[in-house]
Amino acid sequence: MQVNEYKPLIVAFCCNWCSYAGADLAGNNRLSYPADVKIIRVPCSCRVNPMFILRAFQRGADGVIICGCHPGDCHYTSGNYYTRRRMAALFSMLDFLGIERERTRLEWVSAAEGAKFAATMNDFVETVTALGENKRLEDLRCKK
Amino acid sequence: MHNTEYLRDEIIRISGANPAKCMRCGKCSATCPAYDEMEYHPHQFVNMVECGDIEPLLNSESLYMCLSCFACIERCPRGVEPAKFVEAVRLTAIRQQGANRLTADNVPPIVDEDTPQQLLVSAFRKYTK
Amino acid sequence: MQRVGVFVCWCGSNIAGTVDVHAVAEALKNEPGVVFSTDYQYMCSQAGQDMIKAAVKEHNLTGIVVCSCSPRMHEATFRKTAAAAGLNPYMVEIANIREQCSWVHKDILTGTEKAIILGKAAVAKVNLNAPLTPGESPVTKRALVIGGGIAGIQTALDIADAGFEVDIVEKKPTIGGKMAQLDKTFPTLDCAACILTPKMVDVAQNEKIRIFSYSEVTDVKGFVGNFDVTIKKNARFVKEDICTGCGACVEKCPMKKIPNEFNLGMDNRTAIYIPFAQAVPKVATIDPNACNMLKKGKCGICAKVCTAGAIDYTQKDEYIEEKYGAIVVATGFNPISMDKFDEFAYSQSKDVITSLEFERLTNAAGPSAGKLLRPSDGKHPHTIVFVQCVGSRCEACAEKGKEYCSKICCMYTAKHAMLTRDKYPDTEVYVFYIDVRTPGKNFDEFYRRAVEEYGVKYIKGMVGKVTPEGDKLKVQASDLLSNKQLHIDADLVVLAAAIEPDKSARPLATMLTASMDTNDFFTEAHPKLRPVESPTAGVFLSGACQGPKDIPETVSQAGAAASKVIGLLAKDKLTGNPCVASSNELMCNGCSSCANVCPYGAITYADKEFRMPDRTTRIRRVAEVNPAVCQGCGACTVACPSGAMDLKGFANLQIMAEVDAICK
Amino acid sequence: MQKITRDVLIDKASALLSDGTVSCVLGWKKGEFDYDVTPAVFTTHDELIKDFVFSDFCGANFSKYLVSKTKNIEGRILVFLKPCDTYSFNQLLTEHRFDREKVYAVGIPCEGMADISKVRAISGEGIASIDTSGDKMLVTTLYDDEPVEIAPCDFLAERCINCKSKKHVAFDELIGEDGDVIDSNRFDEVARLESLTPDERFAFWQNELSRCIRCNACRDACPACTCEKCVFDNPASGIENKSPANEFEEKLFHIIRAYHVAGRCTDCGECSRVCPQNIPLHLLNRKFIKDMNDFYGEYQAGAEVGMRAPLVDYTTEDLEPGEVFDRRDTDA
Repeated sequence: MQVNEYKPLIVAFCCNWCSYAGADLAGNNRLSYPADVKIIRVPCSCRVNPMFILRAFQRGADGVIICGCHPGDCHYTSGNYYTRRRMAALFSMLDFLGIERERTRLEWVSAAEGAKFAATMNDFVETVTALGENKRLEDLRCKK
Repeated sequence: MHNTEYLRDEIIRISGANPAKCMRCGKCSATCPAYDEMEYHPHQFVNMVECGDIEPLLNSESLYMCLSCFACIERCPRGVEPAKFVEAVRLTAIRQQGANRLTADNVPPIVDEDTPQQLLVSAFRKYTK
Repeated sequence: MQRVGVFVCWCGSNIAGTVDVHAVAEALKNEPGVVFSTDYQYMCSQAGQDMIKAAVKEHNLTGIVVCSCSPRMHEATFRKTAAAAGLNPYMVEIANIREQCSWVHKDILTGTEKAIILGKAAVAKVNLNAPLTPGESPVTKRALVIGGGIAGIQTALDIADAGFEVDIVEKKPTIGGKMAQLDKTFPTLDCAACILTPKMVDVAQNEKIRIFSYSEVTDVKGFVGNFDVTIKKNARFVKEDICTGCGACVEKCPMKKIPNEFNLGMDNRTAIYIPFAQAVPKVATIDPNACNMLKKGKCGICAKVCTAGAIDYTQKDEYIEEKYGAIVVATGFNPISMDKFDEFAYSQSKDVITSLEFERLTNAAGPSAGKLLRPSDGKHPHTIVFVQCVGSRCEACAEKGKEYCSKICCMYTAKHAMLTRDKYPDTEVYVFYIDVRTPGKNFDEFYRRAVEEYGVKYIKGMVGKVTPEGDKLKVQASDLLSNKQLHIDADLVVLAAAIEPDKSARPLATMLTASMDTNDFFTEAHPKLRPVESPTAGVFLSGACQGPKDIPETVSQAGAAASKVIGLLAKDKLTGNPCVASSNELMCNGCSSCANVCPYGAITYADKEFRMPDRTTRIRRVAEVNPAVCQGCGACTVACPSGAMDLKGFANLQIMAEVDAICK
Repeated sequence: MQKITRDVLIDKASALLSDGTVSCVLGWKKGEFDYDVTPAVFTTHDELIKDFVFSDFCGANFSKYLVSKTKNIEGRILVFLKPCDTYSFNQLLTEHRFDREKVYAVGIPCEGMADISKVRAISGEGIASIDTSGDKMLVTTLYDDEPVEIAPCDFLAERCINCKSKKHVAFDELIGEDGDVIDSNRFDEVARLESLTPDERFAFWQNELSRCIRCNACRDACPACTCEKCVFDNPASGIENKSPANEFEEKLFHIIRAYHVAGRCTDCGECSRVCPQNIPLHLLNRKFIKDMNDFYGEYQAGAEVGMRAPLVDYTTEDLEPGEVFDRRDTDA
């Protein structure tokens, strides 16, 4: 019998205008998702530097998800299009290095999609939980 | 019911065209040189395929009245390609057993010395499986 | 290190119900930099805010963390509180422990644990916050309107009415645009000239408005409030200030066979010309491609007959540089070319015309003096076929037509059909339509009148083919409702050609760094909530350059754009968002990656001199961000390989500190 | 064996020096051994005669040197560019990294350069001299009397076996004939790795990257890594890192480095050439190039000046990151 149930650590980068508002809406509607998800607010998904993602993995995150406005709806007109290219390239590279591709995700969540936000987070947490601890991109010095 | 849907999907698959793109402008029928010969006109073809109403088309003489001139394809503003549906239904019809529209025996009575060879070849291609 | 105060809000039971607020306040006391930590029922209340102000004074706080509801709710409130306490408002960070914690988690242990982590992240961030001051820039109190059609005219008049100076740049010799070419306007049928020309005169007489006709914008630099614009005034070879518009030169000019563009080539004009009687400015212009004097140096008749001495064959293009605070784009539309629609025989028969040509044919000032006569033989047409949606809603033939609905054609075709039946009851009028779209005040009633009172034959179906045969046009079409193919012998076929943005719009958009859609219509800053602004600050949209529009819509959008411009020009200074990008020039490579991704054109480059460690100097190209233009998205920060570019308020180190705090 | 000789290049350089077209020459200088050739600046004919060499070991891509060497010089600098170097040359011009007016570029043909580790693997240690005979290489070691003969297919560097182009995309003057862009198999190894399981890929890279000693040779030789200050040397970047303390940092450095040059890397292969640990670093860059070609259409960095790299561009119809994997899975 397992005493300590494994809880993944998920870092979510949410753009201020759509996805962060979507997360707020999930809250307003009391749509629950696991507390393992911790949100960092960024002005636009295009603010997310690959360095931040690697940093999160280094410090012990088990999954990183980036959420932005739907393509075409970016508050800054084109930021999420750059995000899409950058993340496609970066995620593909991480996969190339043998790091589980399910640990990274990019999702478009609008300010009206509270339900989608909660569902996405539930699904992502479930996926990462199934994978278990991040071993391939960890820094043992940062482990508790 | 099942057969209706199956037929519809088959026609769409064979034709490679999408009837949902049609905006009912009727330019295909307006432009069709064989209009008067046809029981079902090009725009009806598109609509009937979309509705899965394939049986009447399969049994209609219209299939063989289409000249395959592709004027409807050329002029359709939405890229629906009505002639491809006609073609797909015709293929479905003649592929049924014993449904060849033209056999070698049919040829001598309808041919004369001015008939170009190419016509016969393309007729066979079009009306025979 | 900051001296941070942490304020945990209960939000009544909204937070305190699922989060142990005391435990959160206690736990955060141990975070680096935290010198004070407390909780309170309602932080956003006056009492709560007073508590924060008092704590700032008492504990000499330099940073504030409020653990409360979403920053989208009360960040502004707490920033004001901080400012009132004498702190920089940007020294406040919010940990969202309501929407993203207490409201989505049910268990008090998990909720508290997460709230503490979110609080730690906010503390870690605020430790790296720096006071930010929004940049200020002055506003040049003058607006530029590009395009002198009804959109540009209305915008200019409204801005001038508010007391600001406006310049209109129009590439044609006169303002007026497409509306000047129209005959009557739907649905009221008042004559276009009767309502437009007084406005044109108003523009000419308004002291606040300058008209640069026969001119174009060639360069735009600067940013909102401070645009530097170069306007090229094309040489018209007539001194504008001297010419009285008497028309003596036009009368005597021997070059009389130049296709008249105002009448769409359906009649001729002279080499020196005034486009139409009510032109503004009413000044002659010499067409350099047609004038013998300019081409061969022979003639000079106009100079001889001009009593005012306004003719100047040596006039050169002139470049004018002017400063503006706001720019309104009103570049309008054109009907698309019909050359590629062979099935309608437009290029084969003179009697197949576009709707705009039909307008000229029925206009009293048109080539046939308002009599509806066939262009080929001048005979009265008895059967007229109108074809709708020619090139509109055309998805398959992108090289021929446009995917969108041109919006205005249904109504003007109803107008044409009705007027024809009204004036010439002996004509048979057919309208072939796919759908009749008449949403608009009194629009559908108008269309129904055409059918019910005037007997216009509306037929659901498209025309497939038009074949000129003898003096007839054989029209082959389908009638979808009666499932028949029709063959009509028509005398005149009128094509409702799709409309497209003017060709000058694309290069202009590049100059303005204003975005466009794939159809070359300008994109609005928000499709619903900011429909008359471009995403580029200080650039506004008026009329059909933003999408197909009829006259009432154009005029209302023109007014809306004007009110936005007035709102901008009424300010003495513009205050920006201080959370903008900035580049560390010591690390900048000058590689242009950042400028490539900037949606606002906020980044420029300058060659700067740097002192090197070996005491030599070196000139390097480095990026400079204009804080007045930057909107703070951060796209550039990731594109920058050297990390020279960073975003204030969301700096690399701040976000990484948050990551570290969350992952600790 | 190179078709073009040292003498031809010296004659060209001396002529351009004497007629004042250029004030100095960026060339290869012989080192202690025949194979350790280093880049150097020459200013006179005598210096050229004394030290200038041109051999199968002149692999160094000079484009990067122009960033520093064009500063503070009078007149122009002569640079010899092999076809692959010209791509880097253009890419650096695209990024405004040096002044084109300061450079006189002479394109020279290239028959492919040697990889000393391949040579050494055949000849053994203690190489005393290297000569050529026809297209073969004759290697004499301290321990053998007879020279070892090595064929080009055995000594050519990987990047030269999979040469992507013999065409010069930038030059002021060309010596010899220009070649063509080559349909190479350079992505085969990337494709092979992609076809492995994630576990196998992880093991592969774990093994390769764990050898990294963070000598920074890859970064220092890379013509795309010309940052005024590297993020890894900058305490304010948040990822300052001078030496890899553990597996994570080995990966971090190489992922970030590859990402930073993605879209700007011309695939010149300098990173792998200079790596003392023989880590196939070029595979990381090629992975990005291959992906971007697959996702956004063919793109060769440096093919023309002023091109916009895929990562600073977009279309509204781009693939989603998830679709990238779906597509690859269905292809496989």
